[in-house]
Amino acid sequence: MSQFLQATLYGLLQGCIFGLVAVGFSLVWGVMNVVNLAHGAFVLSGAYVAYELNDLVGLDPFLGMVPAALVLFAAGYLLQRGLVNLVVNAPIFITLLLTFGLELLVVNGLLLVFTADYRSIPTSYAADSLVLPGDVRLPYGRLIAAIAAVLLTLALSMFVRRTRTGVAILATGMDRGAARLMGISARHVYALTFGIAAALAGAAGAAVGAVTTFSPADAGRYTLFSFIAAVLGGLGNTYGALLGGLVLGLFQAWGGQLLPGTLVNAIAFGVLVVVLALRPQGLAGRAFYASRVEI
Amino acid sequence: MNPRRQVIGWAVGLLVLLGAFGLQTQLYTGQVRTVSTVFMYVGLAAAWNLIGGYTGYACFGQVGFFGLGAYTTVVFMTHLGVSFWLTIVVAAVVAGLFAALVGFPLLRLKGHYFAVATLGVAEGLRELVLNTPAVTGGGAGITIPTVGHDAPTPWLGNDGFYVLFLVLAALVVAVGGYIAYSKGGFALRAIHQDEDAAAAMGVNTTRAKTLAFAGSAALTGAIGAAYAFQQVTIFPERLFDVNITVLMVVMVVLGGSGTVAGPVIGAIVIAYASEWLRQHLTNAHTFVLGALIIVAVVLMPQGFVNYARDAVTERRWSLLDNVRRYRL
Amino acid sequence: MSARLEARNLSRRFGGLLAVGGVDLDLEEGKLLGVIGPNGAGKSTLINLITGQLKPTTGTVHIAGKDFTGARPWRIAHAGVARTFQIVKPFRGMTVLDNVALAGLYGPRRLRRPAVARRAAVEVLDRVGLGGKAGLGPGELSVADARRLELAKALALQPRVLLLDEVLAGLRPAEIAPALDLIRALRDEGIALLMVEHLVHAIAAVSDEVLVLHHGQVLTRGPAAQVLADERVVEAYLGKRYAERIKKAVDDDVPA
Amino acid sequence: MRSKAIIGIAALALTISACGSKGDAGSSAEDSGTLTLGASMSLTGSLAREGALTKEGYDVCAKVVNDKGGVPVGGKKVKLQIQYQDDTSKPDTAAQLVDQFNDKGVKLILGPYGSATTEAAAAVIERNGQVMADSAGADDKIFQKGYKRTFAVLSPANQYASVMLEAIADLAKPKPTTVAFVSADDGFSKTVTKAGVAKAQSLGFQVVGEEYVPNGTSDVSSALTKIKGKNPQVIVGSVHLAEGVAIVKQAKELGITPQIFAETVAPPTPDFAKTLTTSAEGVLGSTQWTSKTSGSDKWLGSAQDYAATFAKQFNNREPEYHGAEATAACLAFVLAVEKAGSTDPNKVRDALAGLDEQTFFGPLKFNDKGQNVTKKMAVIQIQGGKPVAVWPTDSSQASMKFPGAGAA
Repeated sequence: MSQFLQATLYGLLQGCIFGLVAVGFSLVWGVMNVVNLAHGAFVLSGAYVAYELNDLVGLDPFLGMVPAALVLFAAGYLLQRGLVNLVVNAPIFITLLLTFGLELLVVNGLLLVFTADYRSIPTSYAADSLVLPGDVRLPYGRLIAAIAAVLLTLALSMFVRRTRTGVAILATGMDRGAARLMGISARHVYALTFGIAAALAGAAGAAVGAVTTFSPADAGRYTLFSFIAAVLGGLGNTYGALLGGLVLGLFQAWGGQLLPGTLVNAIAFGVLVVVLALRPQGLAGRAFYASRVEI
Repeated sequence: MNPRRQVIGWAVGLLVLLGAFGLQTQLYTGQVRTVSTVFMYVGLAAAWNLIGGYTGYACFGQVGFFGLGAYTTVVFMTHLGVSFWLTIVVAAVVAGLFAALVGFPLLRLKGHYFAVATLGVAEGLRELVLNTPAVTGGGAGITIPTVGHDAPTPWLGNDGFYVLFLVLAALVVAVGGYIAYSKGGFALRAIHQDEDAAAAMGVNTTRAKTLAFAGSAALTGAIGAAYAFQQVTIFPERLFDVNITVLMVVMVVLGGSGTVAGPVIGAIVIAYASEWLRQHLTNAHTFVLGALIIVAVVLMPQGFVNYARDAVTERRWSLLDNVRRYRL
Repeated sequence: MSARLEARNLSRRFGGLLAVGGVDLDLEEGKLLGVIGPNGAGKSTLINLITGQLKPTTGTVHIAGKDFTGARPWRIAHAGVARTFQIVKPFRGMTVLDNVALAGLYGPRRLRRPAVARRAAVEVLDRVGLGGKAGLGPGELSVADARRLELAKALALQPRVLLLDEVLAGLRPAEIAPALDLIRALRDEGIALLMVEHLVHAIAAVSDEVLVLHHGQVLTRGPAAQVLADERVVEAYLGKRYAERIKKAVDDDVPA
Repeated sequence: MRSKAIIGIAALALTISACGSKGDAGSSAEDSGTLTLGASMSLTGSLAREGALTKEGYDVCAKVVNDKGGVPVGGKKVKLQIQYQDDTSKPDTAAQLVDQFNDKGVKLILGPYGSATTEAAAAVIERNGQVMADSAGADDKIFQKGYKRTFAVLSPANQYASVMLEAIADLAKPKPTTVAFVSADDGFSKTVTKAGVAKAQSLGFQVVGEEYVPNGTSDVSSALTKIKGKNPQVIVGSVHLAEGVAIVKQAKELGITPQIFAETVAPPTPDFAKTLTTSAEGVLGSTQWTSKTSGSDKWLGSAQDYAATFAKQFNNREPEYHGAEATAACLAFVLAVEKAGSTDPNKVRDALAGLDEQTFFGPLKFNDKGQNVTKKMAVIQIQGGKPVAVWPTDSSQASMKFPGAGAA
């Protein structure tokens, strides 16, 4: 029995990490209707920022989440202002291709700068575990990352609902034209949104860097999991990605126990397709976002 | 599109076909193989154009049909000893039927959701192949017997595959050309521009979309089958690699989505550019390719053919007003 | 002779909202049913229910006696029922001519070759006054021309039933009269018409019967003159307080 | 109007045909000054890390040979030059590159990284009449196809896990009884696991679990959770880098403490000890080469000399077997060309087939299938953050600490 409990708890922690990685992706897709294929590359960039800080000044990766977020926020803001804004009105292929080009650029840039070594940000405590009865273990590293995921998602939903800028972001997301009539500079708000999403990705990268190993080739995998978590959870609200991540983590954990281990990814994609076919707006998403059709 | 232009279109298409055949005599084996890959991508891009370009449904799982066609052929040739020429047809049928089946729930989705759902299907197919090693060899790969008595069809050789991929590409472009000017093309373009209005005017949108999706998948499956036979040994990671789909999309969009010549030009230019970059910038070729895609997408979102047509008809040469059109 | 199109107890619920509740209507050959009601009364939803854009929650739709309840839009188009959209929905990438030609190819006539369909489309364009603009793109049309294109696309289906959703909206006063003449001509050709409009005088001019929708329900129905004078209709449109002021004003200067 | 666009492609297609003319034959290997070896290497993509390590090995060989005046061919000394092309870790691109080398007259090919790419390249080598010295494609499947022109300097896949089990059976006191296997699901790892399970049973171990994980994953928690209940004393991982690190890291997280971990490919690499720091202590790794491997040759001297040469060239970093096996493959060509006295591919092929030399990498002797079966693998253990040779005992640097895991 404890084996199943261990898998479930570990699955929940893994799910939180998926949620943490996906929340930025879901924000950009929800507000700007842009699918950012370079999201995984942003996550990795955050991991490398935290790695360098740890290497140079010995900063703990979980503390490194803040500088990683700041660096990525700046990068995200500039990228949106200078580049993504140029195509935000274009059909979806164009935004998909632009972000795909961005992914190639960032991943291979990381490869040229940091080589392809497998890295992990060393911490003294990350691999130790909190021992629960029945020898069920909660590794500290993943626990902190999970808590960070929940806190960041809460902070984002507070920000979006309570603060002026946050409301501006939501409003621009729903109807850009109307928002501009209210004196909101859509360019700035979009750049802010992309910056925040990149910052969240950066923070997630720092946490992931502490918990597992990473190398430039992993970018695609993080983008794919963000896809699944964002769609599962549904767009239009900030906790969708976290919810989607948890469901994905659980499915993979239970699937891993009941079925041969190699089927783990197959389960993730199976769940994705089924949810999309039956309930396109996802578990907690708003139909408005799913029905939005672009020319 | 008046008939006179159609005739010119077909004539020029034939000219290009003959030019390509002539090209073969000029090339080394390495170049023959590279140009065969260009033809493969011309065929894949033109096939994707049917569902992505004409109908406007951005299928991000096209490599799923490519891999499905490939594995169908390999399984039939390896386990049942069926001749390649039969299995390529079976591969097309299997891919087409699978698309129709999957299309039933997925073609109701639109935009990003359709893209993500089809991506999920392709990734799911790869996992399926990975987990059925008895039939497909799984992660260890599977090899078609191409030498000795139990080889159902002898290996065609680089020149043989050059011709095979050229014929397949010509077939797909011809199908695309035929549809563009036919009644079907009308319906697909109407669906792309306003599906509800098309339905209200009598277009059976479900049937039209499913046919376009299945047709595109079948042609992609056939090309996948040819690729598998050329490779002799195939692996799931490569046959279901999402980059193949994205490369198709890049080629169609930058060539000119929804046109006949667009995918052809896009495929030739992009395949040639990435090959040239890989040879000359061994370390940074993907990096530069990424930058090129970004610049091309921003400056020429409507694609080369559409840009050329607008430039000639309306004298609008400047790329900047392309940018202005989509800028926030 | 039964009506060309019979809708019985048609209703549609979006979650808690009852957009259309229990509407009955008949469209007869050569007759025009005007439908009016304040914004959000469910007029467009009613048309969408009839033409299959939306599936009705309850109720039935019969066309020429056969059941088409919940049928897909193209089957209803093939049964000879055409419609225009309140917000014009042209095919932007095609020429005006091709927009209309599509109906020939996929409408009841099912023509095989695009060239034939294009020739047929020219007549329809002339009829609605877009003859000279066949080669233009829909984006280059004025508001009025865009409405005419919408009408042309519907007429090209050679419908026996035609549902017009605010086809006069945005027309300048000078353009309304010819449009009404065209609608009268269609009615006299025997087409069964339903017209949703806010222009009360246009409704009065061409309607054989008028139906008033309010909050998805039928408020009242009957000849135009009687319905338009009914205070409940005025109240529905302009609200209670204003209705009383109108009533007081009318009572003062018009003797009993 | 559309026709104008189509006329455009016709012109484009014809210009392509013009510039692809046969005229530009590349520098053929025959021209006097240099002996060119072609190498399709994964510089980008999923195998970029292993590709970089392999490239270092090739570079050391070129530098050493050229510092000593070059390769003696029929009395003359020719400069050794290696041409690299990036196959982006994709088998079909590797096959295409080998064809392109063939066009440029480069007939002697150094193997790419990984069994899948090597298998694809081997098929093309056979067709073009080229010769390949395979440095990193160990899967036995490659050598069951009747290929005559591919020679693998490294020991075959079936030894990777078996050699570690032999070391444990030989040195571990008290001898553990239960073994669990965690394997990636690619061809190479499956061959290693199959042979490992057979060897474990023949050595009297009880195999309590055999779990498979997706190739290249960094999350093996579900497989580990399943075998936790059976508390195996030995966990054998037939994996690559990502899974290798994940097994040790997540085992610690899940509180799984076997007496020892034994993994293929990952432990000898510098990344392993660097990322796992303390938890890497005591982990066994099978390796093709250690600085204690017996045998020497006139180019690179003994294993010790090779280690010094490598450290000098790569700011005194310890070499590990990926680099060594690459240098050995290049060395095999150098020896074969010298023996054949010509760079003609068929003569070089025959020289390679008949090669029987002691080198810094151990014996180079190929059976009729092209495998170097006489060369034994060795076992290292991470001690003090460094891979140290522990088996076979006659060429070991230190004794094996048992139990390994948790001992630190």
